[in-house]
Amino acid sequence: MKPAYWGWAAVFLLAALVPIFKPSGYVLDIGVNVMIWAMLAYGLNVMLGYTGLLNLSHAGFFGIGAYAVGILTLKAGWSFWLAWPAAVLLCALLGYLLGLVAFRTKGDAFSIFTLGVGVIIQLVINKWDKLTGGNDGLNGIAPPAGLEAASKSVGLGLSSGFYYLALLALLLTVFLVARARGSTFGRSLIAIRGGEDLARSAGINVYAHKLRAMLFSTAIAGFAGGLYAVFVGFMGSAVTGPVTTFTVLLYLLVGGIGTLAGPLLGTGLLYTLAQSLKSLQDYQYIIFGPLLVILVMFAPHGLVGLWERLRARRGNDHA
Amino acid sequence: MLDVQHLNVKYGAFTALTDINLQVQQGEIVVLLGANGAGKSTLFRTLSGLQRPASGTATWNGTPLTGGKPEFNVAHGVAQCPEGRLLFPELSVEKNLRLGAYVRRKDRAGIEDSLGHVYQLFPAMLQKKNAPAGSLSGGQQQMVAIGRALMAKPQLLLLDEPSLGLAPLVVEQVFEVLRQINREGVSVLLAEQNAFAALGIAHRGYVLESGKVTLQGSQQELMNDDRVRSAYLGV
Amino acid sequence: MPAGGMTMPELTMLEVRGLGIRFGGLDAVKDVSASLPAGKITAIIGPNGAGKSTFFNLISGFYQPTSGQIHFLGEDITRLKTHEVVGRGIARTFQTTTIYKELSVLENAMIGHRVRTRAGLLDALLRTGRERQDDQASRAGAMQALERVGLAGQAHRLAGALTQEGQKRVGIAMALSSDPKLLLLDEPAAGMNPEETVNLMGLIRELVAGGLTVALVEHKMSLVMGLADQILVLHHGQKIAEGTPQAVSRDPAVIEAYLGSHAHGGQMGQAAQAGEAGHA
Amino acid sequence: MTTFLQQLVNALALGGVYALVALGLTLVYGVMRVPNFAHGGLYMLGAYFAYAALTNLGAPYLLAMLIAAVLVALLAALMERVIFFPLRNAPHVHPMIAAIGVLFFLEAAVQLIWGADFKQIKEPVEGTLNLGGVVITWQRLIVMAASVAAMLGLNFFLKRTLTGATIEAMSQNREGARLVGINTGRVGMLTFAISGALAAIAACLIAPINVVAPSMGEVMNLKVFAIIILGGMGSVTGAIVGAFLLAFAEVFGGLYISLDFADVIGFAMLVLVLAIRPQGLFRKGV
Amino acid sequence: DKVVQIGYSGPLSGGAAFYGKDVQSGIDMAIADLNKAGGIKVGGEKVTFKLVSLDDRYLPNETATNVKRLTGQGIDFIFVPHAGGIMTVQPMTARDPKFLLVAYSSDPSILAANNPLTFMLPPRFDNYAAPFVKTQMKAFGKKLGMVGTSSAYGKQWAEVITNEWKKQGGTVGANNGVDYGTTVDFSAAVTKALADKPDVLFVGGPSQPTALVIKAAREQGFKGGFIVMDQAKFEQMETLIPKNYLDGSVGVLPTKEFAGTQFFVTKYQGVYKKIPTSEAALNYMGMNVLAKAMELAGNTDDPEKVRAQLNAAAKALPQSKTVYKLYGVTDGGHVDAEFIIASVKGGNYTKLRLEKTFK
Ligand SMILES: Nc1ncnc2c1ncn2[C@@H]1O[C@H](COP(=O)(O)OP(=O)(O)OP(=O)(O)O)[C@@H](O)[C@H]1O
Ligand SMILES: Nc1ncnc2c1ncn2[C@@H]1O[C@H](COP(=O)(O)OP(=O)(O)OP(=O)(O)O)[C@@H](O)[C@H]1O
Ligand SMILES: [Mg+2]
Ligand SMILES: [Mg+2]
Repeated sequence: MKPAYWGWAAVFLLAALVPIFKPSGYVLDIGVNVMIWAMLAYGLNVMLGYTGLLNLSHAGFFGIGAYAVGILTLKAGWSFWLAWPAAVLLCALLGYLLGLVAFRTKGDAFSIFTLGVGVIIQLVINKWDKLTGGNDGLNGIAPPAGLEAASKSVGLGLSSGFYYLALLALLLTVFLVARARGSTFGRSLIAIRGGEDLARSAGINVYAHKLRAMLFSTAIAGFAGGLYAVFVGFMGSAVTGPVTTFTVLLYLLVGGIGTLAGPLLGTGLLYTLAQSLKSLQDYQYIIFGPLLVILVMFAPHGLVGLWERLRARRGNDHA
Repeated sequence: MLDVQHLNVKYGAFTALTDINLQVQQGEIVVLLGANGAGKSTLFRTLSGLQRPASGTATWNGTPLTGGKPEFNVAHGVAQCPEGRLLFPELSVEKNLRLGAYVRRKDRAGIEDSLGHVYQLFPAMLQKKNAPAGSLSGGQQQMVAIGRALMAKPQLLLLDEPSLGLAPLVVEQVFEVLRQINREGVSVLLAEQNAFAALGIAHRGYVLESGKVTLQGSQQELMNDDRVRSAYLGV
Repeated sequence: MPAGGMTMPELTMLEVRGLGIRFGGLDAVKDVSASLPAGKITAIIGPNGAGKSTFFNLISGFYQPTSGQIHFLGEDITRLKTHEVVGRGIARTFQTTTIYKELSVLENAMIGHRVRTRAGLLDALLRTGRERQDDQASRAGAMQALERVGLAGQAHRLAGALTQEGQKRVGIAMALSSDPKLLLLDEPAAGMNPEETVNLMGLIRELVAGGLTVALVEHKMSLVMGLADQILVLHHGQKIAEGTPQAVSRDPAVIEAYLGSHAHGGQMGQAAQAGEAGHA
Repeated sequence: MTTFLQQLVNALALGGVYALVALGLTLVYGVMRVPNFAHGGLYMLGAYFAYAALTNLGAPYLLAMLIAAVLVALLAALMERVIFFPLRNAPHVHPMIAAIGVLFFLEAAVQLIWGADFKQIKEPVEGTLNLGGVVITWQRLIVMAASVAAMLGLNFFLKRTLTGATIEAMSQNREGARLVGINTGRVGMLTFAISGALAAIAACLIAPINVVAPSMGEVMNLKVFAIIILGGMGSVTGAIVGAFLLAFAEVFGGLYISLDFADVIGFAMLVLVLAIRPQGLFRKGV
Repeated sequence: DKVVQIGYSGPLSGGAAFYGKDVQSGIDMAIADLNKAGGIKVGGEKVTFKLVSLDDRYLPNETATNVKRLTGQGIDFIFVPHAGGIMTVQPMTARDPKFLLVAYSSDPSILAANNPLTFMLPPRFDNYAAPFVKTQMKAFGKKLGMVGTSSAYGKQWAEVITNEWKKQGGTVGANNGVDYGTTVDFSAAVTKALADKPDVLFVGGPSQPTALVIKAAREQGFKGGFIVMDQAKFEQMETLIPKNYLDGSVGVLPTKEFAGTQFFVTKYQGVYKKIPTSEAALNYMGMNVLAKAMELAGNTDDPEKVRAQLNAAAKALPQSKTVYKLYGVTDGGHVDAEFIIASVKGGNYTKLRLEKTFK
């Protein structure tokens, strides 16, 4: 195994040990939140980090996935285990359809186009009372069938059950994203990021590749969303808008855009940081805002970039 | 007089120029020869103030050029037609040219005059004067870049491979113009791959190899140097 | 316009008829008909803004022509997308060197090979046999192309760290790794000194010897006269002359519009020598 | 019929509001391509500065506006120097995220100083104009007039003055601009200062017909960014047309379809226009 | 001595911060008062309080995270001021660790959940409908126009008023609700509502935008009456628009107009330099009732025991601590306090009689 794999194995193994120490519900809650938002960040990274396109409707697909799970389980009586993959498929399909139109635009226009789409998705969720519960949201989304029983059987609570479910989902996400990145397909995405015209003249079918990247990215968003809905047990439109996309973008940037560890690192750091600043109330954004600016300015390649630079410097010192 | 003394320039850990000593006298055309990656553009960027040297000095008539402020250097009579052209792609050709005269913006009549000269030199530009510079062909853009540098009416003109992408006929015209403005008293430092043509109009020249000056001399000396003949003149 | 006294029994690689494109009010290329014989080098020359690069852009599917047709090995490719054109076997380089500077030389070349592979997202996610084969093929194809341009030794360097000339070679390697039949080179020698130009000429000759057909745009008459089997002269978007180097360089219209004094002796004479030297 | 005319007037007034805010952003985003998401924050800050000048200093309205414009201009220039200038070579998302950080900071700071409660700025010119049943307040008329005046002024500045050209030049090629002798540092700060002043003036004019709240900038932000893209990057005329178009879509969409969906209709129009003309309305395809 | 921590999760930043801050100020002031008076005595021990506030930006998922954090810190009493958050965390009250949810929202569905550990402070808003409708229909006519805010709460209000108006024999125009938080100019919505020539307009959201809606309606020539949702406060609107614009409105009586609230009002103004609304007043009351219930239960960490004493505590407190006249706490955990609605005429408030109240 390459050393990078060892790192990942260690991280996931350590994470898997957490519930055994019976931490408070809050710690597990943070853990699950970090994992879900990190998954969303991985989805965004496929678009922004690998393909070079900023899709600002990303959280909309998170919302669609979450609402699909909520509605299918609450109103259609589906099992979560069926509703979840269905939500992923729905998001992939919708992402593909959006791409068909959105990829007519480029650069900033693409971002604003998808911003418009993101706003529309959120507003439609919010206004379509009959289906989505509108402003009231969907309440009482039940935990996945069997999750509580399974957790109990190994002497853990439901929170731990959610924790392991999220961990598995994250593991799968990282695994698939890593595979995509290292593939022939992934290299073509990088080419598109580096220069669309050049990629085209090198013979890459840019449009088709972008569509597939979009589909993959929105599928991941839906995957995260579906898990989120059952985890919180409530779904409201507030988290489905561009503000959430920007938040995740921030996680991504702080972690390191276009890197494999970046989304997880950035989400882990920023989410827990935001949590710990919360009790500062009025002062939280007085600190958080400038902190963002400083991070962007002094660690432009995110935590991963910072780490690599440090390592490179150490390497030089030794040499 | 342009006076470069013990100039060292680095990109990070990589040393691009080592201990460069070089002079251009008032009214002189000096050519800079060198293979790809020898450091010609680096020297030009340094003389324009786009790049700060690690050590050493460069002065124009006593004014230091190494302050890292290109606007200062232009204001003191040193203009460059840079590698990569650095045009304003969405502005019209004419606006690009007029901005070239930014440092003498008070001199309205003079600017119109220079504009006329540039259009005379490159009639193709007159036809294209309202087109965005980015829509021009490669060679046409090169013409705009040369024209823009001329618009500043510099005392020292730095030209980094001005003939790049120009049709042979136009190259001839450009060199003719250089000779002409030089006769009007403008000093010229010229980097050229087209060494034959460049040496044809130059008074003196330097050869740069891997960031060091390895040879210098008058036009005749260089023309007759075997190494120069084989490497740069293709003889 | 009939081919200026040329006999062409050879196979025709590419044929354009009545090709034209307008930008706003400007005919950048107008009513150009020409054919590129297989296995030969065709040079396209003309004043700045004559429409040479635009002509390449039309052939490679970058621009959609407003009139005319393009046939490649008998097939009409006029309306094909760029990637489809590359897929058929036409590759190109750009006038100003465009490569992926932040990627390695090898990766650049591998990107050029993408058009010959078929593995998609699903193959990537499931790591199918096709994915593994394609990955291998990309590497092999790319290395082969790098060897042809003499960059195999620098495969793992960052492309942006190479000299201008090295980067030009990367561009050519990228085009070559798509395994083309026809290669379009836009001012490949711009910014090169005579020595490097001679090397480039050698490279191009080798490629042609290996079965490739080449069309190139160039202002360096040394290279054009030393290499071209056939020359096409464009002026104001239109074809004004066509024929062998000797014929074209004596054409008064060409001399007046483009060559100036270079038509007789001067640099051209020497350059031709240089070209021969390189060949030997 | 009166309803229709009244809605027409409403749409014009709303368009004026959007246009005023968007014009300040046109310079830094449309021309300089800096995605300054803090623009909404500057706009908000302008309103609070004016509010403070009015209530704490007892300044007259116009003086309050001037004070706010100067203060915000200074702050914007400082922001350029400290944040955006160092990030000039970074990819787009970097300055964008930094700007969001600034926005967070400004909102929190304002809330800390002035509290979370809504504030109100009194209309400097009270009363309404009644045109045969169609009513418009004087303040809204002022907003409309100001937006058109600002557009003409800005267009003249950018297209006809040398300083305007230097801004465009710098945004397209910073090194090139320096090579012709433009002091890009000063031009950058100047551009931000003008943009900030425009934001503050917009806030002073609009605040009397709305409320002053820490989140007032956030509400505008997305819309004005959309407007600039809709009109076509770099086009001042485009920005103002985009603003009125969005206002018309919202008002008449609300009238004929459903008010509940007015925002959806606005953004749907944006998406539709971009799908058909990806480069925006007033920008030639490149 | 013992310090009991009280939790609070509400919007402290963003567009709804003003609301979360108002709620917080009431709890804060009650705790300050209690502590200054030497705290309470529980089992002979002196107990003081400390408020632990967390921002949730009005997002239910954030509320849930905050509640987990607060209970994790051993906090057993948590105030939440919005229906979405309340309903999301209601199921968590009974899980381990248990906590008492002090709910500040007048949404009746909070009570419908029959949660044994919910303590709901404000009166149910469906109480307002019948008297509001009756008064305005009689005074102005049978046609109602709708321009309320389109928040969850606003929509519920609109529904209740619409049904009641129809029940009493009136006609209701299309719902022209707009989001009071994000709408830049209300003119268009008002114009559309007025196109139906209504006699009465239903308006309401936060006070300031509501005032702007009323202003726009008056400027466009509307002469009828307003039904004002309880979120908007007359006492705040008065300061923003000409007082006569409010003539002919019905809404909740300003806190300062209630009998016996002067003490609270003066004190609040002294501390916070602004007019207290029912947000501050009811939460002030809620915190006092909670403290008293701990005293009566002789316990500060068992939410169930404290919950059992709420009714007795409410009855035991003087009005200086409850602001409003308080009758008790229902079995369902709902505060039973006096609440008064009023109509405005010539700048004066006329109290309206309530026939029946839901508890
Ligand atoms: N920004 C940079 N960072 C790192 N190295 C650089 C940078 N710019 C140039 N170099 C390196 O410095 C050396 C000199 O480059 P320079 O561009 O000055 O050469 P040149 O003589 O102008 O060559 P050419 O004929 O290709 O224009 C080269 O090895 C080049 O790779
Ligand atoms: N996208 C475009 N929009 C508008 N005009 C264009 C565009 N592309 C090219 N042109 C114009 O078409 C003409 C031909 O340009 P082209 O680049 O083909 O010239 P060229 O023959 O390659 O010249 P050079 O030798 O200078 O590279 C020029 O006048 C140019 O300004
Ligand atoms: Mg160079
Ligand atoms: Mg060309």
